[in-house]
Amino acid sequence: MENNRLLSAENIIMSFGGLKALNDVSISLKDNEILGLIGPNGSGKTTFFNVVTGIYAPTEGNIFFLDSDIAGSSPQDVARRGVLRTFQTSRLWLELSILDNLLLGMWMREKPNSLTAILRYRKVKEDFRVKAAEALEYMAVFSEELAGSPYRQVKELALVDRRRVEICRALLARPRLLLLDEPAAGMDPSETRELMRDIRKMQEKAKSLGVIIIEHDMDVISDIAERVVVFNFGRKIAEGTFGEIRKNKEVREAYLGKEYADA
Amino acid sequence: MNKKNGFLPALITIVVSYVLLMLFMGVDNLIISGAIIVFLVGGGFFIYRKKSLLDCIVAGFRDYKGSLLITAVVLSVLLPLFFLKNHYIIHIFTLALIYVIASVGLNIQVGSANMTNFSQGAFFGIGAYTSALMTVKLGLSFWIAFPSAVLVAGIFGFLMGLPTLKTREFHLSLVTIAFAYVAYLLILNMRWTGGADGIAGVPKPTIFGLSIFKTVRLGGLRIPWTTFYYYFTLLFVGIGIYFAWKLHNSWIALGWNAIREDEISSKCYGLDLNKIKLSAFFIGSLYAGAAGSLYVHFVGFISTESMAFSVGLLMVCMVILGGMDNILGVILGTVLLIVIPEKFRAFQDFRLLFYGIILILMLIFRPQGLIPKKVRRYSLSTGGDHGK
Amino acid sequence: MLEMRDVSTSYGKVKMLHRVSLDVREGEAICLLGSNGAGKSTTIKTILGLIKPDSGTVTFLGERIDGIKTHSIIRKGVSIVPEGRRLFPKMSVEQNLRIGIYSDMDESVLESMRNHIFTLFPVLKERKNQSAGTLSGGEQAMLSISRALMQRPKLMILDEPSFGLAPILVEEFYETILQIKKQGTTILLSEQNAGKALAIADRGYVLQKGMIVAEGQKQELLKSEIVRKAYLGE
Amino acid sequence: MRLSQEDIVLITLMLQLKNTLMLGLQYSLISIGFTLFFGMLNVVVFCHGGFYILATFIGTALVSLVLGLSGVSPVLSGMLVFLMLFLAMSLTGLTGVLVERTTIKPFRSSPPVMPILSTMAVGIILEQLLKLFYPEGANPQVFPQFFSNRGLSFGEFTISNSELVILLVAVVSLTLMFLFIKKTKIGSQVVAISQDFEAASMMGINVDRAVSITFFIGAALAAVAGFMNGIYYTVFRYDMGTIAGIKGFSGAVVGGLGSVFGAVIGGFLMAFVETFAAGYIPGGSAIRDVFSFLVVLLFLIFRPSGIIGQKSIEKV
Repeated sequence: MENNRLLSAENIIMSFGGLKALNDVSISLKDNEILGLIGPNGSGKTTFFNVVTGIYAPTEGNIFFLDSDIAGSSPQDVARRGVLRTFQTSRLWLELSILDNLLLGMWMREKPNSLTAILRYRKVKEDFRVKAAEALEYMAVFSEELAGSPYRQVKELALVDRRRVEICRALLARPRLLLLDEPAAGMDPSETRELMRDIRKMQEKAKSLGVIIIEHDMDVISDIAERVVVFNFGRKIAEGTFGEIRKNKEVREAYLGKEYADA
Repeated sequence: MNKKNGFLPALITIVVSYVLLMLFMGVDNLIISGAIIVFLVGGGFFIYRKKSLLDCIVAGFRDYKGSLLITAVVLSVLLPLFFLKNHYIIHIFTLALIYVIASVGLNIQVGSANMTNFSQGAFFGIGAYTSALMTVKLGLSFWIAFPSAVLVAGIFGFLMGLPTLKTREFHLSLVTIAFAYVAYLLILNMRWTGGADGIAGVPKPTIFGLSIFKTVRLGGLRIPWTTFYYYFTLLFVGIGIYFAWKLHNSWIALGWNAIREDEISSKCYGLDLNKIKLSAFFIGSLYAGAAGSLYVHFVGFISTESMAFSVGLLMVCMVILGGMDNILGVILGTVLLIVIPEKFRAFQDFRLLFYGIILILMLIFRPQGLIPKKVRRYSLSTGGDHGK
Repeated sequence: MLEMRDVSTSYGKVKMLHRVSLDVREGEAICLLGSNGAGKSTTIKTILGLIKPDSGTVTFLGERIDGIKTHSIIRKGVSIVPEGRRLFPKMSVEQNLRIGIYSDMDESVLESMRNHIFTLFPVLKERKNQSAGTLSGGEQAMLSISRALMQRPKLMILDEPSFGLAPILVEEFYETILQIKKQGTTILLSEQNAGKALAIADRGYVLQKGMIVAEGQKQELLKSEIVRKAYLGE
Repeated sequence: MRLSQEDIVLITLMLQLKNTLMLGLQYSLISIGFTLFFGMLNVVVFCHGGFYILATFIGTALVSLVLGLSGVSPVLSGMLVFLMLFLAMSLTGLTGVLVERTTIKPFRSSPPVMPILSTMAVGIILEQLLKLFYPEGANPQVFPQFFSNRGLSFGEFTISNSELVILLVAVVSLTLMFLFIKKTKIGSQVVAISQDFEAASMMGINVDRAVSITFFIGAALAAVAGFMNGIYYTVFRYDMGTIAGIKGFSGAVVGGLGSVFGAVIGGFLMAFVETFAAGYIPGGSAIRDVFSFLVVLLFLIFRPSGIIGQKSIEKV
């Protein structure tokens, strides 16, 4: 196996009953790479994320992350190894504040313990102060406004802002691999551009961070992804740079239909 | 904003409610008591409707925690002095304090972590029985029995937590209900627990070998022993709340909240769900054990009546009424649910009916409870404090 | 036939739709385009009465339908092929077909409708006693559309019908929709797959962030910047 | 006549089996309600035991009324008893509908803890109201005997007439319920709703009406169980509902929440454990519930989906 492989999913099959949501899918990712994952709705992209993050155990296949096989591990384990994700319909802790959500993102960097809370309260408080400052600093990269109102409950936020908080939360967990499930859904083009710029900025800052991004907006993909994988009907139908993908007939068909594929 | 004038309204709110509560308990006239209740409810509703005043009071509570806390402590300390002639009322307030400990513990599960536990009454009973058995049968001192009771209840809480790890919501509730019944039936049917007769003659605690819980006369003043037990309990309540408050502002409580809001998300951020759930069960049961032990040494007698399923249900009512995940609210809810029905003893039979109706009304009209949970605040070094 | 005027909806404190207006005229096929999260499903759920609008009106055949219950709306002649198909997995194909039938429908009409469907999709006839959950993806899609057809709708709404279908099946599926249109049923179609949808539609609307950002005849939309950009980055 | 040792063993066994049958039918009837309500709305109706005991009390009142009529022929009074049973079922069923409308529907989109608590509260209220309007209910009440004690005898083992009657009624109502679900239009709508609530309404099903009908049926079945309870135990108290409800819920969970057939199996399993623990374990009678709850715990740990239930895949 190559040394700079961050993730290598090999021949993944995920079936639900008779339905194969993923059919013999292999994807690999180098460190510091941004990979775009595209395909029509229901083509298995999110299922792939669920398999990698341990929510589903794959029916067949191996997933090597930093050289250890994580296929079938629990979500907690996978997260602790450094694989973090966002969700298609954002899954924040809704009744909690922006800041609480961000702090919880840093849970793994803590060793939370009820006894410390009682015996070393001062230390806990100080720790929270430091962590909160870091969290808000990260948040400010995505949105000054959100960082300026850390005590707003996330359930009051517009969907777009929730996505920002969610990405920020994932980054605060110091991931080695970040899986973004349609981070720009529901954003307008300028917001999307801004978000992609921020993600890139964060990636550079993190030094070693691989990103897989599911996105429908081709602008986003062409802009950010170095390599693109295309899914359709649970299979990988193409792989390459965006330029190559664009010319691929099968891909055009999947998106535009036969009639317009040649237009 | 309202920082300048927040203190006074908050202080007035506390003092007025306190005075009304004292009057309520002190007068021996059902009509006046009823009038006070109406006044309290009406006043509360008025404040609730008048947004600016409410905000002002809330801000006062937020910004002047220290001085208001001292006020509250002073008022609680003064409380028995109004009722030296009527030691029954002190008895009621002591009971209320004991239940406060149990419901603050239950709040960790029901309020913070959304684990609907109906068996807090059983843990209360386990604590009480442990303490009673150790002092009556083994002749040990309260100071050994109390910590043992706390720990035994905690261990049982932990054990009950184990089968709930794979379950949620109604399955979890079923586990707690089953546990409550099993504990009740076993204790009722075992010989060494006294069976249906219970255990009587549980001694009062002694301090350095001195029995301080005695009625004393100071000149013409007769101070009933309950007064001292009230203070004794108040001390434990103080410690319990202090710990609960520290926990509430720590990482672990954040973890409880996280599993309340979204378990899948929590898993994907590396939160150890088992550990977090078990800690909530363990710590909550410690509180129940402490309350049970204090109860049995106060009343001197324990039977399975005190740990029936309805006791656990009552404790859930206290948490809901006061406000889930808000310690202050839970204290308020508990005191109200213990104290108010006492005044209407003529309607003793309606007591459970009253609890049921209160619970339903709260769920429909104010599910967040009298005092809703607050967003956690941290001391921020940067100027990020302009949040609402 | 269907008219939405300045409809705004929200979920809790979060705005979902912002003053959406659209028209569907009798016999037309209209498509609703937009990426995930743009508000297509919310629009459809609002039409169906599953979400109550904060403001604005929805009328169907000249009658206001905002604020009335979903099942009454369906009975006025709207039927839906929901996103993800939403069959009743443990019921048989036959039962799935019959579930949306109301008692006031004539049994002989029903019978002929059923036969029509079985000639349209012979495979469903073969599997009529099999439970819906065991069908293949394509068969499920056929069943879902048949279930809506059984109600003999005046307006058929399809929410992302190509979801999870193999490309070849998508072609077939759209062929079917075209057939249904030709037989006189009005169609409202929500799709991400712009090209496919526009191929059979007369007109379309493009949603973004809960607002209509473009609308027009199919040719106009096909040429429009916003559509081409969003779907192939050209 | 002296009985041999073997005879005694056999008769005891027969007796336990009869007890299991009678109790199992009761629990099954209650469990079905839990499973139906849960299947449709994803809520556990904790006051279901309240419907059961309510029916026992209504039954007592009505049957006493009939027996109080003097000069009525036994045949007529027998028929009147059936009428009263029907009346008790209807009244309880209506209570079920009322409870759903007032305390479950408002929480349809709230977190699941809300309906748990609200139905728990309704349970308390029902129980307390019984106590209030029927003050003697605090003491054990005697269910009026409306049939002679004679019945079918197999040697020393007898099944009394009233037991036979109630057995018949229970089996008939179970069968009717199954037929209703399988054969009627509303029945299939109920099934559809329990598979996908929203999709059902999108298909034009009047979900509110179907929910009400289900609550009527569920509560009416609990009423049959409550009637059985009166006849079988002859003595009852106002607070017997809670534990019966919990048993019924346990049966539904053990059988697999959401499956009607599972509820019947679960109900019988609970009855079996309880009766045989009481009958064959020394000192087991007083703590027989401990054994049934242990069974529930074992299921929750090792097979939370129950006997019939399928593992659900969590949606992300």
